[in-house]
Amino acid sequence: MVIAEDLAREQRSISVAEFFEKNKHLLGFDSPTRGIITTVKEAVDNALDACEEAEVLPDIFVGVKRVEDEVYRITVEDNGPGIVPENVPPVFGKLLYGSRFHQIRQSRGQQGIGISAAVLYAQLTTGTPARITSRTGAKTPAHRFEVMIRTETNEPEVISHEKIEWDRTHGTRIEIQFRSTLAAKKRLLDYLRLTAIVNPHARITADIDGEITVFERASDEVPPCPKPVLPHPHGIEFGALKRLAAASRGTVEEFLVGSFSRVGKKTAEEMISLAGLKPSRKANKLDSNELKRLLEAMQAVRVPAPPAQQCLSPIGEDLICRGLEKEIHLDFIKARTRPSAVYGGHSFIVEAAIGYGGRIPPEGNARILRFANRVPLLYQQGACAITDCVSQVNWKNYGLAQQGLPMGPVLIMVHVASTNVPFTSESKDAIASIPEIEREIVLVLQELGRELKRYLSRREKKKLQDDRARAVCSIIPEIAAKVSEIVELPPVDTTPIEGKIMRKVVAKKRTVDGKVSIEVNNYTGKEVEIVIYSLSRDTAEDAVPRPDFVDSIDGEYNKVWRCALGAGEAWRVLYTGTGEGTFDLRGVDDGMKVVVDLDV
Amino acid sequence: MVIAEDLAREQRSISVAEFFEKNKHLLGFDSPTRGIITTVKEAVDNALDACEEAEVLPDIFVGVKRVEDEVYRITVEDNGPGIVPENVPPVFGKLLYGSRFHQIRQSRGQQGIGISAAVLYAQLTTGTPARITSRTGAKTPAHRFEVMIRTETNEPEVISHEKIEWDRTHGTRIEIQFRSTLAAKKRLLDYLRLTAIVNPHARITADIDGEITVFERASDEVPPCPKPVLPHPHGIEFGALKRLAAASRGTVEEFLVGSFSRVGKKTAEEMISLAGLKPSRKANKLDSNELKRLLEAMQAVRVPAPPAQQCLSPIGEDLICRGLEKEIHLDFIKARTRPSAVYGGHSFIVEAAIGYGGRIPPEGNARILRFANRVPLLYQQGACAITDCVSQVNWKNYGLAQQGLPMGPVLIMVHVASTNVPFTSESKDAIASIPEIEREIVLVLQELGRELKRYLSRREKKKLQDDRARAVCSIIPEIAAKVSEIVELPPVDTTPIEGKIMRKVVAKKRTVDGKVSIEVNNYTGKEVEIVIYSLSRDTAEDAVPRPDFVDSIDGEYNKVWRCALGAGEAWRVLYTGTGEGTFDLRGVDDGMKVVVDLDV
Amino acid sequence: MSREEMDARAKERLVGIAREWYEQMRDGVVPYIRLPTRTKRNLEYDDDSEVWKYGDRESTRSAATEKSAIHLLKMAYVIGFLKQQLVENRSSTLRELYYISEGWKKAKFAAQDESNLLIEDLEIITEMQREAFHLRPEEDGASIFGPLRLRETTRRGVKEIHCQEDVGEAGYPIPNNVDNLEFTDHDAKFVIAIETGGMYARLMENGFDQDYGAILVHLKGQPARSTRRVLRRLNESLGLPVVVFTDGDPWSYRIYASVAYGSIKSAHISELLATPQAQFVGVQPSDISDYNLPADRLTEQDINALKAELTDPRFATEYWRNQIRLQLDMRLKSEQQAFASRGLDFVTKEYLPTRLSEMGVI
Amino acid sequence: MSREEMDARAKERLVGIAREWYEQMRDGVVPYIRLPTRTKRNLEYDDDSEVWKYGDRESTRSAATEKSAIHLLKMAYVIGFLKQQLVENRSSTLRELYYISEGWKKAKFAAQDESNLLIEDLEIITEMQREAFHLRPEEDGASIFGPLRLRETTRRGVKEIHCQEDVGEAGYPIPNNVDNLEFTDHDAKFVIAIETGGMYARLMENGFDQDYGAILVHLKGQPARSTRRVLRRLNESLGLPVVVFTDGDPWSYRIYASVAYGSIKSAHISELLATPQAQFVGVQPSDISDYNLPADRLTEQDINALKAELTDPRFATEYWRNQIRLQLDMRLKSEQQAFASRGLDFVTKEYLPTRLSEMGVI
Repeated sequence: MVIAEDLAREQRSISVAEFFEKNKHLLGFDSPTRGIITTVKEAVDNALDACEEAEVLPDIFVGVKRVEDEVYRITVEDNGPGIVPENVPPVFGKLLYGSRFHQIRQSRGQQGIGISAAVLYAQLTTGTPARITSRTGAKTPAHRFEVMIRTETNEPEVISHEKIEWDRTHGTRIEIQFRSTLAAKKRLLDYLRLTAIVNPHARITADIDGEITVFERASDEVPPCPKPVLPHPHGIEFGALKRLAAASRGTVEEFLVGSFSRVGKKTAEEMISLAGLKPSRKANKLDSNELKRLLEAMQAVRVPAPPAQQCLSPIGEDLICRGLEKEIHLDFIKARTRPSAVYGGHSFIVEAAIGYGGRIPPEGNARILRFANRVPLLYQQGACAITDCVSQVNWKNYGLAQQGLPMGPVLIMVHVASTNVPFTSESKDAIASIPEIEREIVLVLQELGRELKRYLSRREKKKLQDDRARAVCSIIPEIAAKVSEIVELPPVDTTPIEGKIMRKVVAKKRTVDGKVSIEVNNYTGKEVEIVIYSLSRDTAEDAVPRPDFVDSIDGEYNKVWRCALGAGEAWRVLYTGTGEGTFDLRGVDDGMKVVVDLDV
Repeated sequence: MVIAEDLAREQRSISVAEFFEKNKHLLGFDSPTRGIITTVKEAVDNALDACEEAEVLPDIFVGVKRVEDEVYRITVEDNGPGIVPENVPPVFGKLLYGSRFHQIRQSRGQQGIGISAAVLYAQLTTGTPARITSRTGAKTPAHRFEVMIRTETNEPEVISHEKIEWDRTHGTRIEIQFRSTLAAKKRLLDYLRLTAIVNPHARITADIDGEITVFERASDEVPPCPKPVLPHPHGIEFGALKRLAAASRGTVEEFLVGSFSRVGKKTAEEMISLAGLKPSRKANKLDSNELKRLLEAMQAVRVPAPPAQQCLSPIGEDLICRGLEKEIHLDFIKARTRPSAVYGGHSFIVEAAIGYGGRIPPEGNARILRFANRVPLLYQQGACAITDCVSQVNWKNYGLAQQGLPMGPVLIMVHVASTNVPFTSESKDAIASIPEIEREIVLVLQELGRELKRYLSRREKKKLQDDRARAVCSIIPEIAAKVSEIVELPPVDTTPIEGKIMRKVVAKKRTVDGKVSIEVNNYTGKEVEIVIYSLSRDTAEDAVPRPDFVDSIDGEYNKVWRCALGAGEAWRVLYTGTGEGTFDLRGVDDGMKVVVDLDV
Repeated sequence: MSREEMDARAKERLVGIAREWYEQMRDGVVPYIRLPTRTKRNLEYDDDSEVWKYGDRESTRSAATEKSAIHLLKMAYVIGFLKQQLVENRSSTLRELYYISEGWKKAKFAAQDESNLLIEDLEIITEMQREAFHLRPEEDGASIFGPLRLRETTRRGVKEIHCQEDVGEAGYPIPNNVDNLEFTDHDAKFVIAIETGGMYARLMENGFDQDYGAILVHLKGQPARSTRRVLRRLNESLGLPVVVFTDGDPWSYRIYASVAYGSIKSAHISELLATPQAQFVGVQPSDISDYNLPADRLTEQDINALKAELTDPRFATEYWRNQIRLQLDMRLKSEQQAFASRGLDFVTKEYLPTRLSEMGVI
Repeated sequence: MSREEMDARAKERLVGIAREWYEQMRDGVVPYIRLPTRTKRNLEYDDDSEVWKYGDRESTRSAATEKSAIHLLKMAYVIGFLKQQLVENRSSTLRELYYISEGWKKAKFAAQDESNLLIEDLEIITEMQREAFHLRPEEDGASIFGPLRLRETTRRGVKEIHCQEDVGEAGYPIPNNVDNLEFTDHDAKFVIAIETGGMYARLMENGFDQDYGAILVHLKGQPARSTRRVLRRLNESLGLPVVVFTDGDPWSYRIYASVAYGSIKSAHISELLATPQAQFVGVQPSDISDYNLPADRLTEQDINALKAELTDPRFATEYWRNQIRLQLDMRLKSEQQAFASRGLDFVTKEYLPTRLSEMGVI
């Protein structure tokens, strides 16, 4: 008993701030270098989310500046809606405080942890407060706060608060100081570039210790802000149902229709009767057993998938391509957005793109770009379901080398958008392996693989054809020369053969025994409309077919035939004559025709 | 402005229970199957910790019983010190409540999350409360509680509380109900077996749906309970220092000596003078700049490593071997406990063992057993620094095949004990890659690799020698036969040669021209003490050397010589005689000698 | 036919190919050539000549692809060279031809194989043998030992040679061009063609040729064209039975098949090269078990070769199918010298007399 | 020495080995045998005989290890067999020996190589050649064409043969056992040993033997022992200069070296096999550039072989070092028939006359 009481004296409550201070790595602050990237990421995520909610085209400034030896000041400023002064301290000075946690919709930040964790770690390494400037509109002044977090209680501590002049009419600016290094500068720029790719409506300006980089917009349309939806009956667990029911005031039917998405009166009745309940019962009076029956009934009844259109905001195939092409030079790019799907009651959409050639290094593994809810995933590529899916696809089928990952000048981009992205850890580096999501990723990659294969084989075929035709046209004349030498006859003309092989239109004129024949062969794959001119002293009065037009010039006759020749067709005219004069074919590009006068 | 206010209305605080309810996977409750294992693990961890603190030999019961279709009741009962009634509700009904979070010492549980998370997920899937029975001593009654967690506030809700009779004089029993399956039964037993291996002082009895398995103790000694220590000055960050200083009442010097481990008066003076402060200053009056200087000085001054002996409790080489041998049949086992080391101010000790042969499957990858603070790590083997270190070691140097991991009938066990084990996520499945820890793991594995190599090459050498000697002794007689046939002479005796090759003691007697010679060669690697007996009618009066003893029996003389023969040495006696009679050698095992009488 | 007539015909046929191309090109046709498909599936048994020949499957090589165009160009150059050689009454080896192509730029051969195949194409098209183009094969001729007298017309005059009396222990070496060979007399009952030198020497040492009136022919592995032509002529013009004695493995059965039925590569001249009456002595798979011969396990390649033989029309007899299946069951193969394990005389005193009298040869 | 004397000596020496082992075992010593180390590093130039022989490095094989014990057991069985063969006046091939070992249980050979090496060991120990044990080599003998008359004692009597007049176009084939050969007359100025059949035929067609009084010897690649012995005897007993004409690559230089200096494998009988006066004609690396011959790039193996030759005592002359270094610089190799790229007569009308007169041979 003494022991238990001794032990009891040690027991106490732990604040969530203490918890995360001790477990830095869980939120992505495991090293000072990484701390900078995580901080920028959290601030930029919030800025983009805020702009999206306010339907503003984001214009974001990111600054990283050394202030003393190993201390850097990180600044992120946006033109978003701003934050009302009362909310500034908790938003930045309290972990687990936010607007999106209880909402079912796609957003970048969700838990209300990220930015306040950055504030927490900044004060841990430098002891300085975070400085936040925010203005909610032209008619109100800007407010500047200095905020810290009381670790023991996870409550904000306002160090200072003043109203100031600010040239922005609305927006938020956060400045925090970090003990860190700039070793990850390249990675930071990569992160911003990738962010620009999946947020083509955003302009991001970075000033990394004086070096300015601007990522311009690829689109001027603000993407629609995802709207929160009610929970889907298939995604609810018993505890949550119990809680919802307890909070309800109405009947079971009203409760079902009012608290869940995709449940209408009819569906609700079906569920209630299946659960063996009276529709008139008050939901908050149901006991555990009744609730269990109701839950089972809710799972059993067919309900349409959640309204993904409303709560998700995929980037879209066109904007993905534009975003990628803006930042990376490519020979080929194709994007696909899959239909929305569901796992455990959560909607999600997978989008992906594949790029080939251009400036992608031709050696080594494919470059894989991973995104979740428009946020790039930079770390733990090996532990991510996306990487795993890329390896699962048999890329050899699609013309790529593969050793685990596909190889060669290939870029694979995958974006998972969901009301609840399942990360493997709170540092949000990698997507957990959820069969439903993996299935969608593999499917979209296979679709894109087929597109890539089509591109590669078109490219290959065209190259082969050109090579072959060129080679043949340089060899056949040599055969002709050698053969002519062996048979001891004059060299034979090979231009018609070349035309044939080069898939051209070949026109030949030959005169034998006072009969002129002109023959035109269309060896191309398309119909051509041609005009044949033969200028000579021959009148060609007996020509079959007759010329469409004959013009007499200084005793010579310009005979003109027109005809449409289908692919592979031949046309021929025969008339009495000497065969002298000139002869030509028009209506076809010079590169597409061969005209041979065997009488010359 | 309208927007910001709209948004502000949505802002609110999130309870940590809500956070973890939504992020199940972070704590290891991502699937119902896994939920059972995680729950058992958390409860057993607590039971072992409590017994250790109370210095009781743990006797733990684990029960998993199906109560209805997909619902299982999990029971874990221990003989620990029990929990005082006032503390039962928060310990089981509040996340982030515990005794060990603020203590710097090795313990299994630390965050005060595990068991209450189990209660949270149980109520989420079945809506039923957890039932806890606890008694703190023979003189007090047992208390039984039914507890739930109010998710919105993360506060315990006591459903019922009664005093009851209980046959245990002290201990705790928790029963919770889970919607789950028993698919992971094997894994659960594996977990318990592994737990038994690293807690050789514990008895664990498992009743999985009626099937009883008992893991007996390998040791009756209670390991010493690690004692909390003060933070080490090299492991402190600015924010924490600021907080500690603010809470201090004394001078800087008193503060340093009293709040940090390994800081004596002299060390404190050195730090204060390096920081340019007056020793008489009150610690809570230091400003940020002064604290920064102090922190730098604390890092600069040499301070001994933290007192690992006190706060850590490694298993020890002997008990590791006993624990492993008890559960797994092995031909070879070797364990190593490294000296304690430090990362970021946290003490840690790496222990490891390597086993070979026995019942380990001879094909495939080595079996890797990972432990942290005496807790087995079951999931995410691929993401764990231990696995990574095992792959880093070049096992080919030590006689094992290797494809990433070593291959063959090998078992590798690694235990990391620390005041703060750096897990990659809160589900505590994998150790993060910390260079200091990885270095120690690689070193200990290399040490063990060398031991393994010694064992393998000894084994190989012995096998080769035996093979060779056996083969030679079966071939030489054939050579002798063939050669004798070719030269057309009587077959030659080859037993002496065999003795030589088999590394035996060879004694030969041969009589030529009335002189008997006995020659003994010690072809073994060791000194032997031998006795030579020659019983014949020869008196051997002129023997050189003279017999040590001659016995006359019925007209025959038994001549006895004794001598010590070093490895490779020969002994010889010569005397006049006929060479008839018998002859023998004693003092050497029959298997180690060859006696050849060439006169017979 | 006189040498001059033969040369004139060869020249005419070669130039004929070029003439055809000339006309094709003059008519605006991409030049091409048609050849029988040279695969196992296009082998057909010709009842008249009792040999396997190419069937009706043909493939066309048209200069419409780079590869085929280059092939035709090379053929044109070779035709030009051979025409010249015939005019000048010179000769050369295939290897020399290969080196001569050095100066032909695009028409240069990349490897010896290529020029060999091209010459075979020309043989097929012209229905003449390469010797008619004055091309000397470089293959090793085999040796003959036995009661046979022959007359060879050489560049240095006509030689009369008896293959026991006028030769050393190595026997009479068969020249490359057997058109210059004439058999004048013999005292033999049959011809035995032997795969390995060791067995050839064993039969000679043991006096097998004398005891049984045998002409020993050492094939030296896969027999050269000249050796196969000699065997055919010994069979045809002297009316001597021919038997073939090889190792007991799939590759050796192919040696027998090339003697008896002709090879796929030379199916166009099977009538000249093949000896349809030739019989297989052994080593038969059944000998391996009957005589308990030392044997090696079949390799993967051996097994595949045996399986291929099961689909080869030349092995489509009950005898061969049984033997091959037996071997596939046993998974063993033996060499002919493996008979030595039963004593050095076993093969000449026991095995061959028994086997040859079973076969009705002696 | 008469055949009977030779046989008696061979038997005595073989049994002598067994006798030594018998005595070793009788004395309680694990039986062993000493042999010179058969590596390049243990080759030494012998001033008296002007050939390369094994030096003083020796290795001991003692039955103290399983491998060596088995080796000695096999050797004992082989000695027993050879003794028997000599007593019965029989002979056999190495391959037959290999099959005969079938019945020897533990002493059975695992592969032909093993029995070959063992026979070489016995040659070294007894200082006699395998022919003395009545072992017939199975290697292909080479051919001779030229103004040479010889007498061969065969099992079927004594034959007199002139190597231009009494032979066909394939020439006279060298028998396995050249002890039975005697040169009776000749009208030659020198002997030219040629690596490839194509070049041998080219020289014959172009009448090189007649024009220059040359005996043509076709080596057929790496020359057999019998061929090397014939070359040595042509040089020694007839006093004819011997020149060697091969391809221009490292493997061909080894052919020359084995003719001139003996090979590592047979250094124990270099005195009988090597022709120290033999000179190398070509293809020299310098010929490749001087005549702009068609050439192939050296492979990795070629380069390694050339580098090995730079450390080979047999190539330790300034001439060879320069040529090999030149070749390593050029990274090219050519075949002898590559001369055909300059016309079919170039080699006999230009290259050889120039080169041979430079060398002082004609």
